[in-house]
Parts: sequence; C-alpha cells; structure tokens
Amino acid sequence: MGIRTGMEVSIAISEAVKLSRAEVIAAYPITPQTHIVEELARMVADGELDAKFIMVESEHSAMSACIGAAAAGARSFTATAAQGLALMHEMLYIASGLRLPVVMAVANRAMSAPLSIWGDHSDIMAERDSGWIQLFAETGQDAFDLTIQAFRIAEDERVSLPVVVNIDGFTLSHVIEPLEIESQEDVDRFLPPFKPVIQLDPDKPISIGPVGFPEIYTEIKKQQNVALVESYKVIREIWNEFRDMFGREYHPVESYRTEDAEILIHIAGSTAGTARIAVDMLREKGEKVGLIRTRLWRPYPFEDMKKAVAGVKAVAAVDRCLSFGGQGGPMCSELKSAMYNLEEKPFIAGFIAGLGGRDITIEDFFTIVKETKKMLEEGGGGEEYRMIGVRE
Amino acid sequence: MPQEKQHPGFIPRLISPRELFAEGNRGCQGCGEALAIRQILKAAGPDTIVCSATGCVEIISSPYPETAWRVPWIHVAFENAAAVASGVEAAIKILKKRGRYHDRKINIIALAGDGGTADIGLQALSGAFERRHDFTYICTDNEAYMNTGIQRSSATPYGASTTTSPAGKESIGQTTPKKDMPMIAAAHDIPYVATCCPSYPMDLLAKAAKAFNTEGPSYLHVLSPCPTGWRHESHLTVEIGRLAVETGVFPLYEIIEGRLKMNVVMEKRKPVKEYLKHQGRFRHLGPDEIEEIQRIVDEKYVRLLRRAEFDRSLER
Amino acid sequence: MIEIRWHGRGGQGAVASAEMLALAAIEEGKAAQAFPSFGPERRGAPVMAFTRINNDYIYLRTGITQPDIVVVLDPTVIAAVDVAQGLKENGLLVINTHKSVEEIFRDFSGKNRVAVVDATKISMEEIGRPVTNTTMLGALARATGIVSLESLENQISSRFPSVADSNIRAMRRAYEESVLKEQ
Amino acid sequence: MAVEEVESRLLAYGHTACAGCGEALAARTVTEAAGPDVIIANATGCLEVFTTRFPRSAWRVPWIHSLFENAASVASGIEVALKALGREKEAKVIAQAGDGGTADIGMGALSGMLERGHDILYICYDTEVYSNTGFQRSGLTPLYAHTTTSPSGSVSYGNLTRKKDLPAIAVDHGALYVATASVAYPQDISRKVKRALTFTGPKYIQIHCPCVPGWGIESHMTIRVARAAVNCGLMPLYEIEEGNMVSVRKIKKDEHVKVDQYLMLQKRFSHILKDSKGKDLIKEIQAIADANIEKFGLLINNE
Amino acid sequence: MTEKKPGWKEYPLAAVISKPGSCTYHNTGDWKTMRPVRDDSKCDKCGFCWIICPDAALFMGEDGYYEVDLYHCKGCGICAHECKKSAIRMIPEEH
Repeated sequence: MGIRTGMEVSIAISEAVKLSRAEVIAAYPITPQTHIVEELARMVADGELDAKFIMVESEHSAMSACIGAAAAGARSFTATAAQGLALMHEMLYIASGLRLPVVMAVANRAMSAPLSIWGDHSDIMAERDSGWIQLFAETGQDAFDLTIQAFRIAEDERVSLPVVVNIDGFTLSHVIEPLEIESQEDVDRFLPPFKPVIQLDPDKPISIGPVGFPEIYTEIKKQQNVALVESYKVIREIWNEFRDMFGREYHPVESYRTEDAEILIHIAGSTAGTARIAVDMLREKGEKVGLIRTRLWRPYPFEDMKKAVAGVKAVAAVDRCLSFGGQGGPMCSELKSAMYNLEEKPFIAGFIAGLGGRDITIEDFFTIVKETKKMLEEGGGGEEYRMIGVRE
Repeated sequence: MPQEKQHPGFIPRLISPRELFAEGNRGCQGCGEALAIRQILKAAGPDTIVCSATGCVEIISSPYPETAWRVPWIHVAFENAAAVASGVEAAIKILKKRGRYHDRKINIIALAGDGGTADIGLQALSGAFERRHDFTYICTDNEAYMNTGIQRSSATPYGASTTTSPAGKESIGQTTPKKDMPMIAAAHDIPYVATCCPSYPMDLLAKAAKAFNTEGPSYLHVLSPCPTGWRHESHLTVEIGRLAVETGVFPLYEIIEGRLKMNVVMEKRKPVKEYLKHQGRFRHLGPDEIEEIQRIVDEKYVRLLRRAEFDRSLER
Repeated sequence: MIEIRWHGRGGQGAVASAEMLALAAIEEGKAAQAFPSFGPERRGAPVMAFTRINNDYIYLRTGITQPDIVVVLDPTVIAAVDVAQGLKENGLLVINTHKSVEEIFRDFSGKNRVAVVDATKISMEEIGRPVTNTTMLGALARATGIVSLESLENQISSRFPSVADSNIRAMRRAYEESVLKEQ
Repeated sequence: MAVEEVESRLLAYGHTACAGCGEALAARTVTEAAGPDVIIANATGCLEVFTTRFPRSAWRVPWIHSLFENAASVASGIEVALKALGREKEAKVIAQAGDGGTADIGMGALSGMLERGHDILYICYDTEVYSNTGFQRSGLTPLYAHTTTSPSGSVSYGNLTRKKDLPAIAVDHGALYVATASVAYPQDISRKVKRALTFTGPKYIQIHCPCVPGWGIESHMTIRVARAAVNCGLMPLYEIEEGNMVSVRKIKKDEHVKVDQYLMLQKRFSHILKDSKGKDLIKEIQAIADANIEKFGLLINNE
Repeated sequence: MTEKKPGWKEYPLAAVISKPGSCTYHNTGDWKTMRPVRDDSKCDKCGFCWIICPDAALFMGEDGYYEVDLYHCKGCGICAHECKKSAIRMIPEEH
C-alpha cells in the first residue's frame, strides 16, 4: 500500500522518476513542464536522487542527450511541452528508430501562434507517428503510475521503444490533489534495474545509427512497427502485474457507465473527469450515455475500441486538437477509420473543444451529447465535425 | 634482429599500429577527413566512444551492414553530436558511480564536419562547452557541406566557389570570411583548444593525446582537405594541408587555459597563391581577389602572433 | 463540494494559501484540488488561485467561475478587480481589511455573508512583513470550519519551517479577531 | 507628464512586467535610443509576454514575435527583405532576446546572423536566468547562483559553471560592434545603442538587467544591485569596435566594492553567504571580479 | 539463381552493426586506376607513407618495408607524392 498524500501532479511525476531510479535527466525549461524538472533538479541537489541532471541549451539537445545517455546504458528521462516537443521532432523519430527506451512526460500544451501556454493536445498529436508508445493520464495518480510503468514498458526486451506519458498542461500538471505514493521497495520490485539491449561499450564496440540503404530500410521499419504493435501485449501484461502489486487497474480503453449506453463520449486526458460528471448527470435524467477514454494512444488499441463501442448508436468523439483542413480531430479520425470496415458500426460525430486552455465544461458535454442525438435523428451526415464553444 | 624488424622507421615506433578506423571505408580517393580520423583514433586508443554527426564521415563509415569503426560509435543526427556526447558522458559518469560500467578512463569524442560544427551544430557545441562536459569535440573542417554536394558553410573561406556560393559574373564565390571556430571555442573558456592537420601527423597525434587527457571540454579543429570539394588531385591532399600551414592560411596553434601558443611560426610564409593554385574552387580568382585573400591572411596571422606574444608575456 | 477563489497580488502567496488549504483538507481525509490561475502574471499584478474541497475524489477539471467562497488577501485588489464576480448567492466573502464588517457589507451590497479581519496589521505585528496568506487562512477557518486549525498549522510548519511560529501566531490571531456577519 | 509625451513613448507604459523590472527599463531605453524607424524581431520570453497581451501592445514600432530560438534568423529575413525591396534606408533592424534566447536556444541563430554579416543590432537582455518560465539556469547564469534547475541543496551550491562569455564569442565572430551595458546606466545604454547603429553590419549589445523575483531582490533595489555588479568588477562595461577595445567604464576607488557586497543583496546567493564553505566559494567569485579588473584595467584612483 | 535476401526478422535491432571494422571486407581496391609500386633500393622504411594513407592500405611486411594492401588501396597516390625518397611511383593498373 502506498502512502496517501496531497501533491502537485508535476511533483508526483518527479517522485515517480526518482522512485524509478532514473540515471540521466536532460531537460530545457518550458511552461507548463517546468515543475517536473525543477523538482528533479532539487532532488539531485539535495542528494535524494543520485543522477546526472543536464540542463541543456534546447529541447533538441535534451532529446539528443537522452538518446546518448540511453545508448550508453543509463535510464533516461526528460519532460517538455508544445514548442519544445516540436523542436525535438526529428529526434523523436531517431529515439524510436534506434530502439532506445527513453521516457518523457509531456505537459500537453497548444502550439503557437498566437502563443498559448495553455493546455490542449496539438503538441503530441503532431508526434502521433513518431514511433513512441503514447499514454494519456487522467488523474495525478495516473500520472504517477504511468511514469513508473513507462520505464518498465520501454525497457522490456520485447519492446525497446521510447514511451511518452501525456498529462494535460496546467489542468493536470499544476493541480494539487490526493494520490498514493508507493514505497521505494515496492517500486524496486516492480521495476528492475535497466539492462540495455544496445549499449556503447569499448569491450564490444558496436556501431549505432548506420546508413540504411533502400535495400534494408523497409525491413528495419517493419521490425520497428511490429515491435510497437506487439508492445500492446506487453503493456497489458505489465498493467496486470501492476494491478496485482498495487491494486490499481489500467486498460487501453477505459469505459464508464457504458452498459446499455446508446451514446458514448470519447475523449482522452484529464477532461474525461469532467465528462464523467456530465455522464452521471445525464444518466440521472434517464439518458443512456456513457464514456470511453483512450489511455493507450499508440499502439492504437483497435480491438478494445471495437469492443467498447459495440452496440452503441453513436459516439461523440471529442478532440482537443484541430487537424487543419482535415477530419477535425486526430482521435476522431482514428476512431472512424478503425470502424470503417465493420458491418455494424456506430455513427461517429466529431467535436473539437478545449483548444488553447479553454475549459470543456459539464454544459459543453451536454451540448455535445445533444448535438450528437440531433445528428443521429437526422440520419448522420452533415459537417464532418463541429467546434464547441466557438463564438460567431 | 626481430625488434628492428618490427619498428624499422621513426614514425611507426611512436604510433600505435592498431587501425581503429578500418580500411575498406568508402571515403573518396585521397580523403583528408578519413586520414584525420584514422590518425586521431590512433591517439585515442580502443577505450573511446565516438558520437558522430551526420556527414561524409558517417556515410562513408557506416553503410549497413558494414562499419569502419572498431570503437563504439553512435550517429544520431546532424546538429547534435555535442549534445549526444553530453548524454553519453553524463551516463558513463553515473553508471561508473553506480558500479555499472568499466572503471577505465573512456575518451568521449563528438565528431562533426564544419557544417555540423560551425552552422547547424554550433549551438549544441556551445551548450556542451558551457556545461563543462568532459569530452573532446573534433571538427574535421573541409570548408563546405561535402556530403550534400559542396554547399557553402560558415567555414567556407572568402573567395571559394561552392554550389551555393558559386563564382559567376556578379560573384567571386563566398563573400564572407571564414568563421573562426577555434577562437569561438576558446572564447568559451575551455581548457584546451588546438588547430591541426593530418599533413603533420606527429603534431596532430600529440594534440589529440593532450585533448583526450584534458579534464573538461577540449576542442580540436582539423583542417581536412577534400579532393572532391576543393577540386584538387587526390595525391595532393597532404601537400595542400601542408601549404595551408606554410602560407599562414591555416596556422597551427594551441590555446591552453586561455593562453595561445603558436606551434610553428613561419618567419617567411609562402604566398597564398601557392596554396590556392592547386584548387579548382579558387580557379576563378583574379589577381585583385588573390591580393585581398593575402591581405586577410596576413592580417589574421599578425593578430595571432601579437596575441601569442601577449599571452607569453603573461607567463613571465 | 466547496469551491474557493483566492485574490491577491503576484508574490503575496495566494497560490500557497490555496495549496495549504487543499493539503490540510487532504490530510484530514477529504479530497481536494488546488491550482493557480494559469496565466503569465508578473509580480505585483492581481492574481487568483483556487481550492476545491469535497468528501469524495474530485473528477471535475474546469476552472472555478462560481465560487462558494472568495478570499481577498490584499485590500487594494478590490479596487482593481471585481472580487465578488460569480460568487454564489449564499456565498461567503472573507476580506483582509481594516474596515468594519458593516462597511464591507455596504461595499458589496447584495452579498449576505461577509467575514473581515485586519490581516495586514496582524501580519505586520506578528511576522514583521505584510504577508497575509497564512493569516487569512485563520480567518477562513473561523468563518467556515472547513478544516481544523491544527491541520493548517501542520501545513505551515512543513512549508515554512524557519518562520512557522510567527505565521502560526498570525493565523491564530486572525482566527480570533475575524468578524463574521450574515444577513 | 503631458499626454502627448506619454503617447509618443515607443515602448508604452501599462505593460505587465513585474514591479521594478530591470529588463523593462533597459528595453525602454534601447527603444527610445533607436528611435521610431526600426523593426524589432523579438524572441519568446518575459519581454515578449509582458508587452503584448492580446489585444494590447506596448510597442509603437513594428514588432514581430515568432519563437524562442530564432529572433536573429527572423531579423535576418527582415533585413534581406528590406534590401530586396530597396527599402533598407527606411528602417533599422533590431533582434532582441533574453539570455536564454541568446546564449542557449538562440545561440545557433545568433552565430549564423553574425557570420553572414547582416546589418542587424542584436540586443541581449541578460537577466542571468530564464525568468519567463520560472527562473531556471541559463548559459549566462553566474557561478553559484541558485536557480530552480541549479538549486542549492545539501549536496549542491547552485550553478557550478561560469557565465558564458558571449561578448567575447561575438567578437570572435567578427561582429563590428560589441558592447556590454548595464541597466544601472541608462545613458550609457542609450549612447551605445546609437553608436552601434552607425555601423553597417552585425552588432551585439548585452545589457545586464536584474530580475526582481529571479534574483530575490526588493523591487526598489534593481538599479542599486545592477550598479554593484559593475562596481565590484563582475560586470565590466566596455565597447569593442572592429575587434578593438575602444572604451571601458572605469570604477573609481571609492565606488569599488567587494563581490560579497553585491552578492548579499540577492537571495539567489544567500546559501553561500551563510556557511564556512561559502567563504571559499565567494573567494572564487571574487577572483573572477579581480581577473576582470586586471584584464580590462577597471580600477582607477578618484580624480 | 539469385541469393535470397534476409527477411525483416533476420536484421539486428535498429540495424546496429555488431561486427567492428567489418568494412574491411569491402573491396575498395577495385576503385583504382593507378597503383603504387615501391623501389626497395630507395626506401628507408621511415613509415610516412603508412601514416598519411587515408585508407590504412599499407602494412608492415616481414622485412620492415611497407607493403601495399591492394585489396583496399584506392590509388589516390598520396604515398607516392609524399615519399621524400621518391621510393614509390604510381603505375597504371592492368586491365
């Protein structure tokens, strides 16, 4: 049993990194990620965490240094947001391409311009295809647990891929709330020391990152994709083990009051909490509404998603990111394409909400459900997606 | 006498016979960069990790499934050799402390060309120097982006024709002077900076050894003639490097703890024309431009001598 | 669920009071949230912070626009922002002021629960600086009983170990000296 | 003050900088000195955030912000565009950033701008810390300063590296005009900005600006702290034109203070002012000041 | 019959190369049009040709002379050009 305590979610992530005995942390400041790395710097300065903290000169170098450190055999961690994540972009592909188990927390934030320091999912959605395992936290407890799990998942020999833990900027990162912090002994039992699969070692001099001619590139990418797709099984296995040890459950797609539901709200991140309240209130009024929340975004849990929506009339897919000129929201697009070849599939209505830190309120969820019902009654069709709360 | 048989000449007696940068790499005929790296690794020895930037060296040394490296090597991207080396250095320090790595001294090298150093990689280099990582940064300078097809870099010298600073009716080629990387490195207050050239192998090996033995960051700027990009004949690589030094175009010096020392003072420097004439990239230059280059070289050389003299006076 | 909004100036510790209150509630076994107003506010500018307290885990992840309680740490903020904006009908205003509770009632006509305390004076006397965040926690505790003084003391002791005594004295005095009036 | 005068300020009042902000004063001085015919490319940072809260701007000159790391590159584009349009006489181009946006994440862009020889004045407002994101260490954070990412703690004495010598690096890039200035001497800033703008080519000015919350000083102490930095020798003020030192601000003997007089004004150094190990660390900082005094010949007798 | 190329499962993780110096199997000797030939009577075994060869294509023979490794020599001609004793000359490759 962990110790129940009140803690800022950013600090809880730092605690998780410390309990995971991270060895190298390289980071560059960007709001709203700062509290995570500042706390790690403090832990190192106070001797609570015996690690190297590199305060690099850019996010590009933060990810580069993590790649170097992981290649040298150290458990490596960084955190960033928005423009910082974008500056890392090319390095994200290299971290996954080199199969290095770097772990990163992203305090999700909107992309400039205009400059916004506030939360949405535009930053991580732009990195959707970078080959990282991607997890979303709803609560502070999730953030703490997922960070510890991330190291275990990343370093599993069958996986060997980097993992990102997404937490909503400010609405999660800067909130103090109650959560359980696990003991060092228990975390040690769950997470053994890092045994690198690839390591720079003068006694066994390997060459990492060679030139891959057309002759081999496709094969290497196939290999990487299979590892990412098959990490699904490992993740579930690790989640089961985590549940047995710590008593908290994690699933690729998590459902709330979906039994006999006709309409499901689909969302990821902390806003799912508000949606849950909206569902409760609608249920009280007798409306058959439920909630599904994406926990695992990459690899995409196709089967879980199909099961989760089986039998419902409609899904209201809410994205906190706008895919300009496209389908509206990346998560909605993915859901639609997952359903496309099914014989029986629900009507899927796309919504964009909560951009650049705007709250998605309980009332917004009422509107979303109402609009979905209306579209359903009108036989679907119409616009591809709607933006909620936008002023005319 | 077997001993004599093993070490008949002067040079081989002093230099490790181990080839840590292997034969069979795909460098051009007469590649100055491959030569420089071969020599440097002799000074480094096997307990070395090389973090390579994207560029010719990376391409010629690692076409999968072959590698030229006999030391552990990693290539990540173009602009971040110094940042990757920072991570490797920090990792090895903490792993040693936790008893999870060899306790031997490991040389950590960040290796990049002039573009990867003076342009796109300058920031990572500056940051790593400022943070005082214990590593050696080596810039093999062939004065243009050779890997992508001879485009200008900030290390391209005044008057050189490249594919993005071509000489033409309205242009003499590169119009800005070469960025002074060794001085910029030295301005970061790092303990050891040196210029060297594989045409002077003993000098290069000695400086490389000093750099590896320096605690904290060190910087080697290695002039590496490129037959393809400079458009000279492949057998002239070593001679052109030598001419760069003898004309004062590329002076050999060290800056140790901020004090500059000229390694060779050319009392009578050869005219720069001697250096330029072998190279196609300068072929378009007329007497006026050559005179201008001579002036730039003279001015800089005199400045260096003055600085060396001043720094010597501080030692009194 | 009780929702509280704190008003102060950047650097005065509004965020710290919001957090200490939440942590005290969590220590007492309740659920709570505390968060700052997520803006690039600079030192001296009017700022806000928020606390939610509930018996069960709080799933709500929105800002607080209709608070049950508003706490004003700095009386000069009242001139700059509408501190009573969105305050619920039965809401409570807790204000640092040297004015009487009647005067405040007049200033905020229509609000029917007000608590006042001269926290600036108390903190100057006890702490030696006009830092009113810990002091105002005392006034809030008195007006609401939302958490115990002991829990708040624990928070102050762990957060400001070197100046805990004076801050606790100031908080206790505010607890004693605050005046609550309801209509 | 007359309304017209207030309205003619090129950097208007009413921005949302902290009370006592050194950077705000320095920026105002720079803008006034440069005059109305400028275009400013601004990096992300405090200055950008506190001057342009939509829909209000403090700027009365054309101004653009795009990102943290690229003020020098955006300015390069503006400068070349003006030339291409034949309008280079109409406006001077200024790039500006804080110490993080200059010495760290913007270092590559600055280096390129200097090397390519653009006709741009680059101003670095050096607050010695990432103020905007909450006081993390930068490459210009001085030795032993406490920041949120170089905190003092039971096994650490704050920032363990020295301040990057950016003016020297700029000189080695061949910048035509390089100067250091301090917000303690606004007239000196003004003169240096005007002087810099007489050169056609790359110019670099670094202005030392105390940050009230970042350094842990009282808001009324900004100027005094900045002056102490100059008078102890830690912040030499000089001008270098085409590689030659042309002016150095001298410290009169009776103005000269030891570094501890400067350090004690700031919370970020409080951890080295209290224990015995700290004494040795202060000696190290004093040695930096003494080396500057010798190198630049800072100290003179009173007239 | 063409050789069967490896499938994706047969490649090492991330295309890491675990055979150090494996490019030594690569025949760069077939790039050359000229080859170096040594005149033993002029050679003083100083070794300069060895240390300035970009391709490490000279090796010390039994008798202390530097032999050319024709499998790797690309024929750049530096050794011949630099030899102070003019003991090496380049001759056309046979074809």
